[in-house]
Amino acid sequence: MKPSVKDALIAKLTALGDDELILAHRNSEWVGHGPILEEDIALANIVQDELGHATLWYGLRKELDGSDPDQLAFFRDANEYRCCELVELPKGDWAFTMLRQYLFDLYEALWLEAAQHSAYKPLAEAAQKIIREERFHLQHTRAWVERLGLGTEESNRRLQQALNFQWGYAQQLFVPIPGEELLVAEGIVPELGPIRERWLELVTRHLQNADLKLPINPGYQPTSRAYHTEHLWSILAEMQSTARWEPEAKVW
Amino acid sequence: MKPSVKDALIAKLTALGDDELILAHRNSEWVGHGPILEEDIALANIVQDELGHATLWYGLRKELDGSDPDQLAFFRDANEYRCCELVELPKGDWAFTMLRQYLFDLYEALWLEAAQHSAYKPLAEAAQKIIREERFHLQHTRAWVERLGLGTEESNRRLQQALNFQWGYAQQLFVPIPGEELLVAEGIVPELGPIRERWLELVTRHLQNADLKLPINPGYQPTSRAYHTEHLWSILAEMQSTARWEPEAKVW
Amino acid sequence: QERLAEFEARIRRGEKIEPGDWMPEEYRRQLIRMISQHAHSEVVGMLPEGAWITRAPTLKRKMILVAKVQDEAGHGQYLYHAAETLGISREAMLEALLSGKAKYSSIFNYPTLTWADIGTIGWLVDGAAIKNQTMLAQCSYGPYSRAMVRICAEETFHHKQGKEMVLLYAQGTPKQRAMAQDAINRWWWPALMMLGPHDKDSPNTEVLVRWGIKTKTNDQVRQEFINEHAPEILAAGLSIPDPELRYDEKSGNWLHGPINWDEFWQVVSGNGPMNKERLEARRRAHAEGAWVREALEAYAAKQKKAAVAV
Amino acid sequence: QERLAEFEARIRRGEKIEPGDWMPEEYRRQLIRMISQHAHSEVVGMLPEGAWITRAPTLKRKMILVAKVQDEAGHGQYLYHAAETLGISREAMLEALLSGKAKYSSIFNYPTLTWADIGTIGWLVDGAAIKNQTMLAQCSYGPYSRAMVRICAEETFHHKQGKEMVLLYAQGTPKQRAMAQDAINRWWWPALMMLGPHDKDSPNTEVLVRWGIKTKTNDQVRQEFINEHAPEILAAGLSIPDPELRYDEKSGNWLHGPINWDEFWQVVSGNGPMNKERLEARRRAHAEGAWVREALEAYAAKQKKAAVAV
Repeated sequence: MKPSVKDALIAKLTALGDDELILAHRNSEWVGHGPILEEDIALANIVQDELGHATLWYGLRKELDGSDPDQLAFFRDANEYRCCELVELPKGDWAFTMLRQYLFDLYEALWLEAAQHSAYKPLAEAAQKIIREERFHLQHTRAWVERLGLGTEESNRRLQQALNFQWGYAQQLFVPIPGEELLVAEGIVPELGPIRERWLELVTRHLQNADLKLPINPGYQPTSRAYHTEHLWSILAEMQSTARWEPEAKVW
Repeated sequence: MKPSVKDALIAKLTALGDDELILAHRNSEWVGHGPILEEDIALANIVQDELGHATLWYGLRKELDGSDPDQLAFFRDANEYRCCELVELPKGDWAFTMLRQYLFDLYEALWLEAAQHSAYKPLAEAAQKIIREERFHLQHTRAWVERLGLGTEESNRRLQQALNFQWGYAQQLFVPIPGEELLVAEGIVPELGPIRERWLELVTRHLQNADLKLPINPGYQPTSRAYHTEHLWSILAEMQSTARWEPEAKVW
Repeated sequence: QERLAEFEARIRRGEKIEPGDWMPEEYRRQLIRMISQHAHSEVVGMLPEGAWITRAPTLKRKMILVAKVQDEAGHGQYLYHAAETLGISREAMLEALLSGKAKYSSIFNYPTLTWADIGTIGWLVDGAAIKNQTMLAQCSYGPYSRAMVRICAEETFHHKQGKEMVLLYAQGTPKQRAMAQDAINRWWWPALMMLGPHDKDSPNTEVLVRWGIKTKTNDQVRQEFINEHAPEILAAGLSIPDPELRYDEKSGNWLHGPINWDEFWQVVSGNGPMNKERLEARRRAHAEGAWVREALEAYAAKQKKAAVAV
Repeated sequence: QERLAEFEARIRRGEKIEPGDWMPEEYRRQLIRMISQHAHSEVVGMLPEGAWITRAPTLKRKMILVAKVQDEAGHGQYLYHAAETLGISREAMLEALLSGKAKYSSIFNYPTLTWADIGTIGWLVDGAAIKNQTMLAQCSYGPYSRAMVRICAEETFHHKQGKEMVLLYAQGTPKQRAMAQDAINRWWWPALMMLGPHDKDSPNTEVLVRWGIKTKTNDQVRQEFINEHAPEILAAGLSIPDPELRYDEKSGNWLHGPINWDEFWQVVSGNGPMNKERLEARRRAHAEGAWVREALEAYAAKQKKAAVAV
């Protein structure tokens, strides 16, 4: 692999892992506080899968540059993280969480489907391994969007409000990282453009069927994963607090 | 000063400073989010005074053992903190914050009044210096308790709920620290018993005048400042995040 | 009278009582009380541990902890189902929890202050729970007994993981060791207490034993717990905060000093360190979830109507 | 017509217009727009900095930051009062802010990502604000002019503190230096933009200058800002993220490269990084404070009634 391609792949894997880790963090804030016991279970399941995916992407990075996944997760500063801003937003209410999860799950499922054919075999295998989990999440959150959209006036209003807030942020999922074109050229990762088109089509149809309106003004659309929301610093202060409390620890 | 007395005084000054620092932290979470602009100003004022008091108490400790106040604040772990649990509780709604502040301010004003006569001159001087500020806070929060208690049904309900939650915790303000009896014997700090009696009398009268009922079952009454609520770890993770991010810094 | 005799004979023969079978009202009442308390304990028990998911120190530990808390939610679910077979609804049980009428295990009214508490809860609290649950797996009521078998298997796994963590930290850096010791100091006594008052202060025990709901008394179960855990803690190089604890050659038991029952009753009657916060957290989750549950009902009703219309 | 001529003559003579005086409707309209925008900017401006009070690295810095944010609340208060003298209520102004109709300074729609942002906001953002406010202290409307004099004095203090911080970190450890540079990189362009569009794209400027509300154009104020700050930043060993920036010997000015006005208009029209979060935070504070304001009114009404009864 050419060094420039390798660097881009390392950056891409980091972004993939960071998205999963931070989203898992936000979702895990619900555990024990869900609206129904069954949803505590379902969301805990999603969190585990997301942590599994983060571990997998960081693991692929490790094969390339030897970096330790736990070091990446617990000793990197906010400005070195490459998650998108969508996953950093506070968990909000149940509508906010379910909508974010749906928008993300659909993007991820489509991306993984395409990534199964990656020319980089470890990535193709990873995608094949986790696509089934992702389809299961998607089914779950897709159903929630429908239920809340078509439930009561209140639930529709909350979901619509979440959509208005998140729509611009969600577009960042389709912004390539610097150097991603190299990876696309080598067939290592799928091109984001066609995935976005398909995503837009499916999301639009599902949201409209659930009585929701796509916002006319999408609002802020982040264009670089180098910048973050004001929340990331606090997320990491909490998330890394135990690990950094005793950096001398050899094992946890 | 006998070493045992000095140790007790160091511990007492630490507890005094920790209460102010953590309470200031909780109050500062309101800044920019208050119900009226004027209250943002008033609460910011209280926060500044509390930080000033914390600095003063840590400063007195420094005279005794040379410890650096910023090190105490930003590099001590939760289990070494000696604040009471009342100040750690999340800020809650405006009724919760104002009631806590009132209960604390009255305790502090009474304590400072008595401490003005301390046999340890630096402490007596400190008490004389800050008692006026404290009386001003007390006036402010006392008025809020009256307004919310006698305002609407809603405000009375919220204030009563805050009282039911806080009453047991507030009693910890009057639990002596280990060795405090040595300080009382030397006339360095006032005895807490009589302060508590006076506090109870004034609080009871004011709360009853504001149409509130003292809870029949006070609930949990913490008896040691060695233990804390589950919140303190997170408070410190946030509060110490910048300082600990660059422990090599010589100056901030 | 005749039915009662037959019922007690079945129990003596070791038969399981099943949902449709006749049973004395008191048997039903005691079981509902115990099973719903047990279910509530699982649900409330998610809180002290759940709060540390966001602060776990490694990806692996984070994943293990989420899985554990998820298991607890699952246990809550089985147990609510088991109680429902006795003719009480989940709503009624939740209502009793939120109003403060129903109890849950006193142990969850203590705070989790450091990461070592997560290991310690797994080792000591789940360890104590398992002793109790292994006994209840023999219980005369079929659905409860079967739920216990399943739960025990999972708890045993949590217990192993918890023990592994504490042993690791006991061998770790000085800060890790101190953290582990501090956690043992705080959880040892509450773990002993969670197994319930001494037999002489436990008025329900006799009838529970007679009807095969319990097959051992609180003190017996507690002794088993201590006999297993005390030597392991000491072997790990950690100390136990009971100066009177000693091994008794004659009986083969580890004998403990006096338990602070005053603290126990305070916690049971609502004055433990975390009673208010735990109930408040459950109430808030329930209240904030109300619109979600309403939306689900409304959606289901619309779907039904649409289905009928077709 | 005659009145207008007299009004403009007063302004030419350098007299201040006071609340009771006659003024053209457009003068009143422009002032209400400017002063209320300015007030909103102070209030919204509390948010990006206020979030760092809980994370300040020393007790002294924490205290300074609280004091600064408090000053901003105070400035908001004076400015709302100044606007009220023109016949608009604070409620109406707040309503316009919360509904998204009224604007506030675009700069507060950028996030504060590290502690160095606090110093940088003090140095660059307050620095730019001061240039504008010093000019407005000469303004023809008395209450606005006097508010500006008072505010300027306090802002100058904040500016000094901010500059001191950034200079300190520029001399600090490598991590501190990097943090300071990163903050300058992120705030430089927004600070230039906050002084408003180029004169040719600023339709209000002409009438504002004629009526003595503004005495300088946006580009003039921006040039003053750059001339002061660019050499200081460079002298601190930090770089400025404008490759075309250069000192022009002839004019004595520091000339900047092209400004990304597209970004500016995006932010102004609601699409900046933090527009949604800022408005959301203000709305939430307002909504959650509703019961408090109602209680105050109810209490005041009861007091009044009691007073009458006596």
